[in-house]
Amino acid sequence: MSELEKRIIEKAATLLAGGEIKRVVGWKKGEFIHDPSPATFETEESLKDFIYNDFCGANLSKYLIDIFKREGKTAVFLKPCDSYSFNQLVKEHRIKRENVYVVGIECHGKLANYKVEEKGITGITSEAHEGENVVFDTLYGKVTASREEVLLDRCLTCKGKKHVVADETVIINDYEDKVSDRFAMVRELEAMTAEERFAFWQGQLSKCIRCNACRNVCPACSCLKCVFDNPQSGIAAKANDDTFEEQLFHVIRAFHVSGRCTDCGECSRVCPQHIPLHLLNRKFIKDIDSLYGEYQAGEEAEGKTPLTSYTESDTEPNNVFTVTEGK
Amino acid sequence: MQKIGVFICWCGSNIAATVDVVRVAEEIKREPGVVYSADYQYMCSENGQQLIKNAIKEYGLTGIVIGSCSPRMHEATFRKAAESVGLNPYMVEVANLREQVSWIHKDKEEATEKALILVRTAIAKVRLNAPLKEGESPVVKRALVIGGGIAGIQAALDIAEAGYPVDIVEKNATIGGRMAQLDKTFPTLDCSACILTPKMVDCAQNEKIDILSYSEIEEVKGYVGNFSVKIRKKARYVDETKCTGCKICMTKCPSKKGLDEFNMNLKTRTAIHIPFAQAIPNVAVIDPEQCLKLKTGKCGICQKFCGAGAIDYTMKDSFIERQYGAIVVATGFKPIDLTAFNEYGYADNKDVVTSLELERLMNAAGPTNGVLLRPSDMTHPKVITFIQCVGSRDVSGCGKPYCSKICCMYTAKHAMLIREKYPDTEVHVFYIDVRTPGKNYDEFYRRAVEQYNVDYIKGMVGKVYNENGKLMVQGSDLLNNEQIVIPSDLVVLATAIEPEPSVRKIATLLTASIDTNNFLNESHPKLRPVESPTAGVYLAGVCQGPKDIPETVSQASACAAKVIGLLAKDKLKTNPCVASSNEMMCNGCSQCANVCAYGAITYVDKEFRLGGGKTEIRRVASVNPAVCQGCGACTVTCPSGAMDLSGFSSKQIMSEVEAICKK
Amino acid sequence: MIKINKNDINAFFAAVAEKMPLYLPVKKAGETNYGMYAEGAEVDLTTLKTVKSAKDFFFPQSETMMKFRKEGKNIDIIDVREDKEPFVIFGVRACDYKAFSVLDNVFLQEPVDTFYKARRDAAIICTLACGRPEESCFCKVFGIDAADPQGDVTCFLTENGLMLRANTEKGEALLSLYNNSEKADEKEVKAAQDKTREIIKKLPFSNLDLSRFTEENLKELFAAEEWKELSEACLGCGTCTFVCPTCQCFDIREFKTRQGVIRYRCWDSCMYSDFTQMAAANPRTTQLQRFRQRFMHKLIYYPSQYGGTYSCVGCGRCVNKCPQHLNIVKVIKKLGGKND
Amino acid sequence: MQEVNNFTPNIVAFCCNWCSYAGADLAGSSRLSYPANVKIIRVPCSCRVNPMFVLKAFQQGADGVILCGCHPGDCHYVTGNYYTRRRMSLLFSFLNYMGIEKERTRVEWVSAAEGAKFSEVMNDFVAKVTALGENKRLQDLRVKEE
Amino acid sequence: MTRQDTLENIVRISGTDAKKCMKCGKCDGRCPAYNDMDVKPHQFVNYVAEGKLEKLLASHAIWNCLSCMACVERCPRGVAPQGVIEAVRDTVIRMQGNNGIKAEEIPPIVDEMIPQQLLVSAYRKYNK
Repeated sequence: MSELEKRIIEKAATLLAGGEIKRVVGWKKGEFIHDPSPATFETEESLKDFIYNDFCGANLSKYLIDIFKREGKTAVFLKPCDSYSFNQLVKEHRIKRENVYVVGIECHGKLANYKVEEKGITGITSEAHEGENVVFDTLYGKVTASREEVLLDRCLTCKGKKHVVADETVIINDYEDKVSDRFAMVRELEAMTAEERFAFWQGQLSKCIRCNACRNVCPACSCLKCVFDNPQSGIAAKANDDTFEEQLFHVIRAFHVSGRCTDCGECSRVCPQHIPLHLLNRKFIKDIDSLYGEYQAGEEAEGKTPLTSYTESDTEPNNVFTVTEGK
Repeated sequence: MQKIGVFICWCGSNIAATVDVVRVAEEIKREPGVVYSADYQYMCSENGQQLIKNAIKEYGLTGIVIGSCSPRMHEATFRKAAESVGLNPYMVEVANLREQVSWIHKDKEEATEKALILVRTAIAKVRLNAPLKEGESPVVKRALVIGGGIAGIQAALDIAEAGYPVDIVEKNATIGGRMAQLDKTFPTLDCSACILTPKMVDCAQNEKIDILSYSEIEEVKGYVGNFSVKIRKKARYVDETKCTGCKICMTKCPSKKGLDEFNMNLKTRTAIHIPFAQAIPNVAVIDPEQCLKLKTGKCGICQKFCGAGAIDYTMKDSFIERQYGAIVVATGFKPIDLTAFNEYGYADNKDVVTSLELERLMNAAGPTNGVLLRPSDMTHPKVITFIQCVGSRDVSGCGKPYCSKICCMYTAKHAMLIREKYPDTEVHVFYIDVRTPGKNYDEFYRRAVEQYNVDYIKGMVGKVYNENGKLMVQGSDLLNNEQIVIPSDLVVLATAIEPEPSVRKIATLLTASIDTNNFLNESHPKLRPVESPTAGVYLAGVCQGPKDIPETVSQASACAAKVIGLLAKDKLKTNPCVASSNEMMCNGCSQCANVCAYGAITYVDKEFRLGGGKTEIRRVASVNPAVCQGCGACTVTCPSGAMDLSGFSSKQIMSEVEAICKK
Repeated sequence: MIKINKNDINAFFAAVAEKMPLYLPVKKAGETNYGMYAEGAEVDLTTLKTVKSAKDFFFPQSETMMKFRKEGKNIDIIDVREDKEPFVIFGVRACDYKAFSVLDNVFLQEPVDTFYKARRDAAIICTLACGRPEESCFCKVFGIDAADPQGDVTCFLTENGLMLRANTEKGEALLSLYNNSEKADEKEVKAAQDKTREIIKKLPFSNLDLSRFTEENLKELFAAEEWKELSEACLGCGTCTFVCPTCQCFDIREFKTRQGVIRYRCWDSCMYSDFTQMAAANPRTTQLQRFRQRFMHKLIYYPSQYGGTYSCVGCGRCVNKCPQHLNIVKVIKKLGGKND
Repeated sequence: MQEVNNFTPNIVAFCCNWCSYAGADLAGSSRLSYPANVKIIRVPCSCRVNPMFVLKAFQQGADGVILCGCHPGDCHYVTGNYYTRRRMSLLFSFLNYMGIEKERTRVEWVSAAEGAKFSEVMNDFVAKVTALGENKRLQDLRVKEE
Repeated sequence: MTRQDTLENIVRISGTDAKKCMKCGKCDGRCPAYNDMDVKPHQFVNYVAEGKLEKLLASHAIWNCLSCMACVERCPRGVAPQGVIEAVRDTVIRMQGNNGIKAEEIPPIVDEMIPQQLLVSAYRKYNK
């Protein structure tokens, strides 16, 4: 057990013992160390299954939409990037801030299970970060992989180690924010011809199986009833028939979360076909930044989003390409 | 299943010459849901309408489509016809076969095909139409006027004249506003007080008008016809009902060093004071920042001397809540702050004054009793230089980008009055442009130049500096292409005006929209210039844009006419094509309220049944149909599609799209 | 048994593809799924599990059932069923092959699903023995031998090449399309099978205990407290159902076209909140109920209906793909553990 | 040699009731023609146009979609078209990013007095979309069935 | 460089949109070097707006401007007359060819007390 994990479990125990906090939302051990699931813990005893390691990529914010309504106060452990989602949900009145006690916890990048698997690393018993590498202890011996190769895509362009909301934090090591250009791939796509871009997205999105994992995990996609599930909406659809995905589902989804997407990257993490869905959202984010000024959803718990505000001198839609094509 | 009737109009030969109307009517009969289809020469004629009415009755039509001219033309006509035989008027759709087909296409085949598509599109929509009923809301027959300047006074008088009660809420201790501070008015040069004070007195005496002076708006709820407004009556420390306005307190008050705001701080006043001789109400007020009794607890002289026993040092702010049917905003203006214009030396030289200060210096009731003396040494200035456009038309960020509109005229007025009264005075005016549109305005300005020999210099002042007691005004003379320096005794700055800052808060309370310069937006710049986009809120005077007294008064009267028109109704009909939120799908995320220009959306916590006998309280949007104007901005902002617009529902529009795409 | 040298495998595929459509695991945009063999396709026989299973061939994610053509006020119904030409599926693993029989139970019983049957009859199935089963595999639990799958043809991929064994007449006919083969060395195949079986023995999930999942225990298991904990993190997405080779639920929907309406069926997921939507609502209102339904169906309802066959083949796709790492293994362990 | 383009695109035009629909009416009463394949849908304000409608049109086989509204600052509903402007800017840029030809989408501000502009805009838009050919990338193939 | 290029270059260097000028003359009113100038500050802006390149290039006033920036500072329209003057000066100097002070000649003649801005403007002015 790492020092950080120990401290977090201690924190959870203290909170539960305090009486005011009725439950703690965290991660629960699975069969291995690489398959933790989000879970609530109501007793100190149950904390024996609590786990926090680099496979705990799941963003717990969205669970709070339901959990905060339960009786008593709920504590939640949020990684820095999760805190943006939480804040955005508070802004949209989906979570009552006063019902939740937020513990900000340290994160130094989470691992992508499939990338680890693809490297043939199995039988993992423990893992630890060592500089630019991750070292795995496996049943078959020690294996080292570079962080670049096994980290989740979103962690390769980390937003920073700051919690935008936290009642307290559990942080042992202050990692330096790694500055990287999260729009690099968007730019690369922008630089292609329309035909190439279409081919790229056609290739990616034709893999889509419409399992809705991206939608259901997304903290911004928290509608009580999604338009795609609602026969009254006129665009309801269940199947990935023909070219439906790229035409409607993913475009509408990206549009609906535009200005609200905090770029938490859960959509790409959960996609069973590993479609780089975050590149869709990032296009909106990049355009918003360049057209209407830098904006980070979830940074503030109040105020309007770029799509619910305007200035009189906004760019005209027909001229928008010169700005947004990144040329 | 709807029973739809289709009526194709020939419009004489207007449509029939290009569209095969008979074929359209015939082919449309085969459309599912269509039980009747006919063509006729003039559907909008008496006979045409009768045809429609008969068909509705005979076939029990549940919806009708008229293929005719633009719905902007005759939609209302056909709706009325339908309504007269019991079909809901919103079950009528118009396919525009004239403006969009016959008038722009020549080929008959092509035009007929397009006509068919447009009619089918209208059928697709009407299939999803639902009967809509105009809502009704009662009207409270009382108006509120915010601001007691000339705009507010005029509006209140006009409304009261029509027999409706009006409240004027004025934040100062007296009504009268800026106009009360002025000396003479252009272009007639009559005395401002002489024309204003009778109106102030009228207000006080009119039993329909209630003047709430020294009061501010605290909270506004409700909507057109039904506003509920909470008003804060600030503690005056003088009982209005008892004070007789005898002014003994003012002679006795030991605290005499207060700055007299009414005289633009050019004079001092006592802590207890009546702002000016003709104040309405003619009741004293104590400045709590200055009063010794209130600050230190020691004094109490005024109370001792007040024969009426009106002084009450324990007075607290009080609140009253009243209902109104309409609200007029007339909050007025103030000159801008000049700290960003230090090149004119306003802060450093007493003899550099703003135009409003000059008004007081020239006013018989002002600090110099009407004798023009310069503030520094109380001598008569021999050379006076006016600088125009100080802070107006300035996009550098220091001033205001707009033209303040009144400065050219009042500067001409000042120059003329000075030359008239003191012919030995030399008067120069630096100007960029002289703008004098208006009846008798240019003539007025020309008189200043031709008759009074005022020296107008086309150019701008670069700096004003003090040299041996003289104000050296250095500027350009563009016509002579030279730089000149005018040693002056008094410099007058035609300072830009801006909306009174408190208008921001008022706009927020009223959910009335405001522009980047803090001027309130009108509903339409040309056609609805006195109405705020927020229904039931009207705009008078400079709060809406720079304007002079005649314009202000006309706008105030226009407001009054609008208010009277509203209050004359017992009930308001509301447009039924408004947004509504499906509470079962609403996330309560507040995005829709963010884009609503009318403040029509509020949020309520509502209890919902879940399965198994459980309930849940959720925050959901609620649209006030009386306030909603039906633009639909909220419907697109709503990601779950909970928000929809009656008459233009998402399903209707999508079915139109589908029909069009069928080709 | 014949052998095709490593370098000739593509030639074999080409020969087959010339006669009939050949589907096999192909890598596209980074992921391996079944795809049509074509010049330049990136055939991937080493990836153990395609993301989507092979069930798509018989029970595609969406398929048109009939069309309605509107002409004025008339509606014509158009039957879109047609005779299916033979086609080949190559590279089906033992688990996926077993899954076909799970589907057969459902779709081929009376009334026969003609859409399914037409495809099933037209297919020639070439299975591929697993070389290196993975941590998430647990087919052994369901009595499947990953080293010796059946089908019309069974294939073994070794270092030297591809060994093929025809099991049926269809299989014989297929192999006869290629004549550049040699005789296979049975020993080599046997060695490979032994190696695979050795690995399987050591896999962490190979010895799951299913003994408690019987009809007698239905009520007790249904009422078990553990479901709350098991389902807590479930997002209600359909990933597990859509990658599952045995999930067979579908919805029937309609789509408007220019001429009329297409009625099609598409996969549905019991995890969705609008699954089995009825006039009032989904009878299973909570995610716990929906989650429980899926696993109770796989482990109890289905077996009790179809002679003890479980509706799970241990392919482990859900183990790999669940976004929150919930899966049937955790369910079996948690609820099966009560036996001890 | 110039290829002769016989393709006639299908264009959906969303027009706000207060300015652009009136502008279209003026184009009509001034007999300023534009191609018959432009079909207008009347909406109260351009801000009523949901991106879903635009995509629905493309899905159903429209070859071009154009939105017309009051000039910014002249919106009958004060601020409606400002939101339209942002929404459509982002949507169009996004569709372009997905590889959809940018000439297929357009927003134009047409006042009630600009009948001539309405006609010019439509002529120009139709010409541009005609040059692009059929919308293949956003169309749902099922829509056309045979 | 064509005449048009030169003009455009001046506009580019000046960073000023001459059309924004409302011809108020405030720049003239403030200019300390006004009386020595044959072409007045407002005229520079006007000449650019009207494309009178020859008048600009022939002006002697470009050598009188002190670069005190008073005109820029006080312009209500965000126009920079000094920017135009500077741009014309640069253009004239560039037209004269490469005859500026060399980098290595600079250190000995720099007085550290001189404001940077004055230094730069002096170099531009006197390095022909």
